[in-house]
Amino acid sequence: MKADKKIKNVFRQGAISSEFIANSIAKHQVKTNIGAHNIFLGQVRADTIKDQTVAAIEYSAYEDMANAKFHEIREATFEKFNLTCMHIYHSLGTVKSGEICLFVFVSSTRRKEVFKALEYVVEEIKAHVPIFGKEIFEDETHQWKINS
Amino acid sequence: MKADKKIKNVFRQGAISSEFIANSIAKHQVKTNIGAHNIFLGQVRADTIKDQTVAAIEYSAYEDMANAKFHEIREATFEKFNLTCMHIYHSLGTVKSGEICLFVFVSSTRRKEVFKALEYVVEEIKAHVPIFGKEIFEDETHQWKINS
Amino acid sequence: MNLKVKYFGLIAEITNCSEETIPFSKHTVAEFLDLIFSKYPALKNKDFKVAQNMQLVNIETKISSAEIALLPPFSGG
Amino acid sequence: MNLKVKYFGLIAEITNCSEETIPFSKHTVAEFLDLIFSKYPALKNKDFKVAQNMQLVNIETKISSAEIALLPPFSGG
Repeated sequence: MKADKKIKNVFRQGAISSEFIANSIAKHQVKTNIGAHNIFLGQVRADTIKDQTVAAIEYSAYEDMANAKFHEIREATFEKFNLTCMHIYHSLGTVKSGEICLFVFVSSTRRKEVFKALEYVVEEIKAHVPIFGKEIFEDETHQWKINS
Repeated sequence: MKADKKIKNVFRQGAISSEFIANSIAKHQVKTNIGAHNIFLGQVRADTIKDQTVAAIEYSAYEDMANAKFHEIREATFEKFNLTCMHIYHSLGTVKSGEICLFVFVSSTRRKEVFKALEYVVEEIKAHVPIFGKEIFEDETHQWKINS
Repeated sequence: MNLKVKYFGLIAEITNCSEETIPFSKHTVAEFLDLIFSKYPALKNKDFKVAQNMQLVNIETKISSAEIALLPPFSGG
Repeated sequence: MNLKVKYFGLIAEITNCSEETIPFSKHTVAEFLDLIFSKYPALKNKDFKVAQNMQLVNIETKISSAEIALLPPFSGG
């Protein structure tokens, strides 16, 4: 299967639910050439920083540029790895601690490809996509998250 | 969190449903120290071998030894990688093509650990756990699967 | 030329707006930043990247597009 | 000693049973396999491993446990 050339909207408002993930998995049952799926889920941590605990992250993005970057990452990943399909979803707006903000899903005929491809995609997203996370503490103060 | 010392039963009768996977993901929302989940799903492929297409795989296992091996793999993985938790489920009995037969789920505070851990676990399972897959073709003939 | 300038995250907090139109008569990103720093001195010690027409640029790049964005460190995922 | 012998997958198809009790008066896995091959000649050219008390063993291992299993190539996952 060729990579889809149309730029998709990767963003979802709010947290990504486990039902959404289940539905995405279930849709792949008709693709009977797939032997291996690999899924990455980013979950918001209740980190404690200077006695304050993170209650939620509020995500914003330069949406057009972010979707263009996600598209570039998709294309590059299909070039590098032998995948059957790939799906990426990222939250915008408020995601509470314990909830999921990033869902990356890659599938291939054989397992060797999916491990390398998934790590590549996640690292590319963290490094190159203009998304901004505002960590909201329990006392409603905030700080801007920086990826490590 | 320490690895659980009790030997668990990894086997489920039949295919692993997307609802089961969703439920397992949802249970982790209370673990707010987790930042990254990585999930591997093995799906039965409708491979065509000498004009015959695989309709299902019927799994059997030396169950006691397999569960003991899964336990060893769990322990070794918790030793090697800094994980918060890990879950493994494998099907027994009939799993149709397109359905899921293996579900491995690892979680950690940070993402670097989960990628390495998940690949390690999956490769260990493939190599060392006495599970046997009988590929049932559409004409009801069969052959015994060999992992590559 | 009128530039549509977009601000994000911490940068938007400092500028107190997410988008504005700024007339610009010079050439490079460096000259554009002089203008921005004179308007928002608090941005001088902040870490950010500049994008022109959704592509990252450096300070020597010539400004030729109407859409410029100031992007603080990325923190998706 | 009476051995409880378990067969799996392709091996169980050939022996036509999944478990049986076999009296054994010798010592090593190699000697046990001689007995098995005389009972089931079709196993001779098959690829399998032997487990004793759920641990893989080699042909020199002494048999000291009552539970032996013949395991064809693993194909989980």
